[in-house]
Amino acid sequence: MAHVGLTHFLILSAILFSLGIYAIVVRKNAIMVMMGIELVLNSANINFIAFSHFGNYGISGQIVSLVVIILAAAEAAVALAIVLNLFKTYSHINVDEVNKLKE
Amino acid sequence: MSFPILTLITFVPVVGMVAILFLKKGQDNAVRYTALTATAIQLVLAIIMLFAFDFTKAGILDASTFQFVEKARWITIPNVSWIGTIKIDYFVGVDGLSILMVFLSAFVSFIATLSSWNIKKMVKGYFMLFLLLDAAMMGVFVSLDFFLFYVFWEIMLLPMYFLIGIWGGPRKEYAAIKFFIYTLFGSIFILLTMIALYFSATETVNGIQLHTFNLIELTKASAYSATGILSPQNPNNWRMIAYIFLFIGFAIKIPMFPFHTWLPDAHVEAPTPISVILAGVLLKMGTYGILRISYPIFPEITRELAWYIGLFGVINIIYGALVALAQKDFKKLIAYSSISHMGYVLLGMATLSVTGITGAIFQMFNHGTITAMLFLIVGVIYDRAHTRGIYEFGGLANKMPVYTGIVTIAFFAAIGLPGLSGFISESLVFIGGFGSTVTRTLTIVGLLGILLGAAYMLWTLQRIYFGKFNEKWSFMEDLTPREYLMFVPLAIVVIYLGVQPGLAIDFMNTSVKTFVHFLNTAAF
Amino acid sequence: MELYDIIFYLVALMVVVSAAIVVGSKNIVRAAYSLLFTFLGVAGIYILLGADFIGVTQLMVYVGGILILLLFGIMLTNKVYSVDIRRENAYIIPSIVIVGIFAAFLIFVMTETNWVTADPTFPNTTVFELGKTLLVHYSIIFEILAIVLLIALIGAATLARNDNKER
Amino acid sequence: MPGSNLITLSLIILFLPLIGFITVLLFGKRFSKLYNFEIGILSANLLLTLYVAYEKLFVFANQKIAMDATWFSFGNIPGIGQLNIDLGIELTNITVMMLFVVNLISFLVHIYSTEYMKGDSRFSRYYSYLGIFTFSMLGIVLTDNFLMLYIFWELVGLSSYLLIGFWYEKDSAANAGKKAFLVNRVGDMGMWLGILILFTNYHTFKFDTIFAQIGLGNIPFGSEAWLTAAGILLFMGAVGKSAQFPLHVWLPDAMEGPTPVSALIHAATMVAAGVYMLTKIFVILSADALTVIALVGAFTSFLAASIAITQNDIKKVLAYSTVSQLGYMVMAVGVGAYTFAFFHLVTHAFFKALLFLGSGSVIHAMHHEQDMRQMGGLRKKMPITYYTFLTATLAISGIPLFSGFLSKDGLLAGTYAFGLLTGHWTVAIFGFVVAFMTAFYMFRLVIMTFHGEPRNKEKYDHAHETPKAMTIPLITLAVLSIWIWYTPNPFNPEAGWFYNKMEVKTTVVPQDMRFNFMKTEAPEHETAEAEKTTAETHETVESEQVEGTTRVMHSEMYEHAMHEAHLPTMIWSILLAGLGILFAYIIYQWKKISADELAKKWPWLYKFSLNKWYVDEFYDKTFIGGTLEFSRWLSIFDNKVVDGIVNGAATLTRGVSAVSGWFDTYVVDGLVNFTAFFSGVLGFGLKKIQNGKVQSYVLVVVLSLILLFVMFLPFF
Repeated sequence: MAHVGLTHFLILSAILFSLGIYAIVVRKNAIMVMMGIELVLNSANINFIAFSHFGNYGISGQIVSLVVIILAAAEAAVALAIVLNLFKTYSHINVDEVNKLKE
Repeated sequence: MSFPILTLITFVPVVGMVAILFLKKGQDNAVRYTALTATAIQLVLAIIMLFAFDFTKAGILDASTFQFVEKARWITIPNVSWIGTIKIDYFVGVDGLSILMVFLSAFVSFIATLSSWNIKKMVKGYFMLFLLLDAAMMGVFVSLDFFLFYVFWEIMLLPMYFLIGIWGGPRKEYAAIKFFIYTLFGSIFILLTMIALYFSATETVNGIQLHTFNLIELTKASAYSATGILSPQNPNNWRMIAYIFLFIGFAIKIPMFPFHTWLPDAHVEAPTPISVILAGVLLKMGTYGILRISYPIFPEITRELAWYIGLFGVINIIYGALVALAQKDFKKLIAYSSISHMGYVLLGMATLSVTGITGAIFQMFNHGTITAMLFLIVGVIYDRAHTRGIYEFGGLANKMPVYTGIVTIAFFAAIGLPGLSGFISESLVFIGGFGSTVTRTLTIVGLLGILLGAAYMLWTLQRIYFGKFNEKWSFMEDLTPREYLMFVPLAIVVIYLGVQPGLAIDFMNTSVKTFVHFLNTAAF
Repeated sequence: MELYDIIFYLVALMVVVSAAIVVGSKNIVRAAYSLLFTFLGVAGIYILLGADFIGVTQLMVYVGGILILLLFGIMLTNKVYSVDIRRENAYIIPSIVIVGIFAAFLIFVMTETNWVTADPTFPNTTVFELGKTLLVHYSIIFEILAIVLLIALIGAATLARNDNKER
Repeated sequence: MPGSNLITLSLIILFLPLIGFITVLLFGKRFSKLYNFEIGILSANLLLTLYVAYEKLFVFANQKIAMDATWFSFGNIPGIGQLNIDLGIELTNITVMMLFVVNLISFLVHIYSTEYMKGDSRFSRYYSYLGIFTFSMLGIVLTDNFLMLYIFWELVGLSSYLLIGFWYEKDSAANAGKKAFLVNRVGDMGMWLGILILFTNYHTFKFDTIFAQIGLGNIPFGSEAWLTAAGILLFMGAVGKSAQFPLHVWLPDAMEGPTPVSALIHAATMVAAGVYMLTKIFVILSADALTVIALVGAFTSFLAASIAITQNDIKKVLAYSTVSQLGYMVMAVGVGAYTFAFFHLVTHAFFKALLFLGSGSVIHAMHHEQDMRQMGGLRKKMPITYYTFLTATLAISGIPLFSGFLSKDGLLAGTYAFGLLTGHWTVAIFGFVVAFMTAFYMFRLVIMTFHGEPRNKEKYDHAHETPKAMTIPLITLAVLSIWIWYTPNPFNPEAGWFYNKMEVKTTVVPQDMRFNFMKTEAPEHETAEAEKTTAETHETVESEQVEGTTRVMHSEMYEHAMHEAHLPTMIWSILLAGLGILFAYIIYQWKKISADELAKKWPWLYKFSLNKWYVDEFYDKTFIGGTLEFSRWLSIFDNKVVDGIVNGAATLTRGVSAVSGWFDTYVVDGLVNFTAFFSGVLGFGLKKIQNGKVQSYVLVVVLSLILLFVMFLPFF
């Protein structure tokens, strides 16, 4: 086994990404979907930082990931508010059954 | 050309339709009476035609012996680049083959209008479409120009589609679309043959040779140019293929096994009056088309394929009866019995003998009246009970004695009991069929039909009208005066033609004899 | 094998396992708690990558903020605490297959690509560098982020408020 | 024109009942007494018939009176010539005799029914049905062509259907009516085919023209097989209508109808129509066809008689007895003794109608109890019914001094002579065995019903002699069952006027297709003339000399054999009938031994025999036991196999139709639906992708990414 390098981190982020996607696709519960999104965001962050670390690009990657973290926080806040409203309207938060716009 | 009675009889319903168009929305009764008036005028005109009809004129092959002929140039497009001049005539006339059909469609339309009285949904639209259908049917039976025939044939599809699709039962959309597509499928074959015939044959008008749709000209071997695709001199089998195409087109309408599956669905879903029209008139258009178009234009192919036509006739008889025996839905049973009865028509046509073809045409007429009665009978209990399951009834005879009496007449007419019209036509078909060496074996097999027919009819009679009375239906009333008015004329015709069949046979006798002679001798 | 490697593998294992639990757990609360470990592990990864500030931020924002928010969401939206939430869509099998294939491709690409890398450097602290870069080079982004965050918070508050608009 | 008024009168006789039918059917509900109109019509008919019969038999004795009218015409068809479909009637001696029989019995049944059907909710309907039956039966009798024969043949089928199912609330009655109609249709199919063969060859339906053509050697399609086939197919009609094996199954069931109807239709007239038709077409039956007919008749008579022995329902016994006697007549036609077949038809009509009306009287008195085991001892309560019933029983058993003896003896002599001439003794043996069985079961019936002690005291106490409207018809018929009306010499039917009034017809089939005793040296010349006269007659009356006035049946050889057969037949038949009666008395009257052990021994026969079987010690146990076992076996055979074939055929047909229905729905229809289904699936699948769920969109994005990967894969 080689020395831990860029590839290892990338693989980790790939796994995390896939798991996140899986959660987004499969779960019905809106909060679970959100968790999947967080996983995806995290895996992206890992990528940014890993590249910036191994690519010797200085600090820029970290800044991007910082932005992502902040946006994630904002996203989580808004999304949870939406989920709460959904719950008020439907008394459940199953995303596949929320299809009023379709009809 | 004197009084344009055929134009009148064809377009009176259209006039009625326009009149209805100008009525206000709420005036349902006015709409109904307008439609009734239109069909009544049509019926009166048809009866006048019957009286004015000359028995000695044959028609069929000779334009001069057609009666009530009207002929006018309809569409003329001069000098189309590679086709030449296109000429389509408005050419109508009646002979022994069609006179009974004209009367039948006027008669059945009138009865169907009466039975439409309790259509409550979109009355105006219903009767407008109904009258359009009526006009188109009449047009098919009087056209002597292939193009005109085809136009009427297609026009008829449209109102039928809506009448089933809007006023039908639970699966109306399915039935309507099935009917429409199936028939349209057949029409394509007819269209192909029509165009092929058009380019193969010519007619001399004012000294100029023009391609023609004229059905009478097309029966003449001399009309075909040697190079035409359907020319008798063409060594290829194109004429055979064209014949089969045409036959398939008409067979779907008959409907002939294995093209019959649209019929039960359409019947079951259609409202009662539309079933009456469908079984009473529309099915006849298939066999009429074969007699009017396929037979005289391709007599040599007809002779060659007669056995197969008879074979399909017998299959229809036996198959329809067997399937009918297994039905639990009253209307479906009647629908299959129609298939069985149309088999007799095919068998009769296949004999190419005077008795057989007379029997076939007479059977067309009788089936029209008898099946109209049968569907009205189904309509009566469906109106009251809103179900058609054979097993759900029982013992209605005591509750509705007059109705049961009518049912007995209609059922026994369908079985072919002597004294009622069905017997004569079936017997003539059998006489003709056995007399012809081509169809002798087929006829022997076909005889099974009279046994099977009796079996399913009597069994149905027993299940619905005899046995223990089901208290569930104790609210059911006997016939209303309007229903009397529907049944009594039909019953009178059925009984009268059973006792005095000569009345109907005289109308077609001259024509049929000429026709049969031509079919058996024409050298193409 | 160096200590660095060992730590990486341990942390990576924790991340993957806990993330898998998040994804596959029947119980939403358990999923949320597993997510905590995922976030912790990711923070560890950041630190391993020499991004100590980001790691700490990750801990604070994710673990301290988002996760708590999520837990609030769970508490507020599930009538019964331990309700069985495993009510997936019908296409779980195709999803596993597709995502599996996707992951395989992803890993394949990651491993096969010939990345241009330099020797990594480990600065003592990144906070100073970050602060400087943020306020010098990316100041507009910084401001915009602040506004976005503000708007998001106000919006979230407005949305989540138990309003009686229809009075 | 001689006899033209007879034709007019015959037409009036024919159409009066039709008028009665229509009137009573349409207005019967409004005027409850209208049935009297129908009865009036029948009495008028009877009087007219008496006049016509007298005129025909004694004034125009040897002339045939006929009339034809064109029903409809096809005009002159090339290749065939003038094709007219004619209807017509003819009066021969046999015709008027039959006319009289039908009208008389119909009249008596009308009278009888006023009392029997009293209080029925559809009383008027009943009379209108009787009217249409009489009309159609008279049509069969009077016709001179096959088409009209077939038409009225079907119409009696209809009226029989209506009357059997008269109490249609009962499922058994409705079923029986349907069964009767359908079983008859099977026979009619064959008959119609036979008619088609003849029409195809001769382009006419008229009897005389067809017979004349065949007499000229112009046989159908020039083939002997076709002639034989035509004969057998026409016979199929008789098999159906006269309830011959294998189509006899409907007749016992037909007893579901009212009893007077059974008397009129299912005993005396309609079922005899088959035999009547056979006497009409006898001249074109070839030796092969006749052999078939004889065997079928013999077998039927035997089958039915052996079943009748085990029945307990009084009407069932009579029904099987009717089948059996009809088998006799058919058999007699088959062996060439068709005059005696007709003779027996007439005598049987009277005494069998009497038996049914008598049983109706009993049933009426016992309040619709039909089980003989509930009867007994009615002799004292119902003397008139008893003595008339006994007369009829003696007649059917073939006891001298009664009418049945004359005809039965004659036809048995016919079978005997047939045996002498051809060496085929099977038919004769069947005939004699059945004679014995007939006597046996008829006396069993009489004894169980009228003799002994009453078994059901309660019902017995309520029983009483029936009113005059019912007893007068019984007495009339009983009087007609005495020999004196037919011949002065009770031992020689040929000495009487009745036998001598029947026309003797000579067969017209080619010589080499005849039995040897029917062969004649000189070909008939009269036939050519006959053909000419029947060619084109519109509304005219014609009369002609009936052929063969010498009264020699078939040939001198046959006459000789008949004389030779006369004495042994008489001795044997009296002996056998006496033996049958003796058996019945021994078993049922004197009750020597109980048959309970037998019933226990064969429990599977138990339901047929129940516990009324008695065995006489003095007689051979095996003989009785063998007969019983055989009869039980035949009863099962009848129930399971013969009836089972009919039922099985129905089931099979239903099965086949279910299968073809399935085929229709799933295969034929399925092909059509598949096209629509395919495009539907396509649309459905595409629709699923656009479902508005973000999650599936994500999945699609992932999928697309995978595709992208795949596309770029070659660059790795």
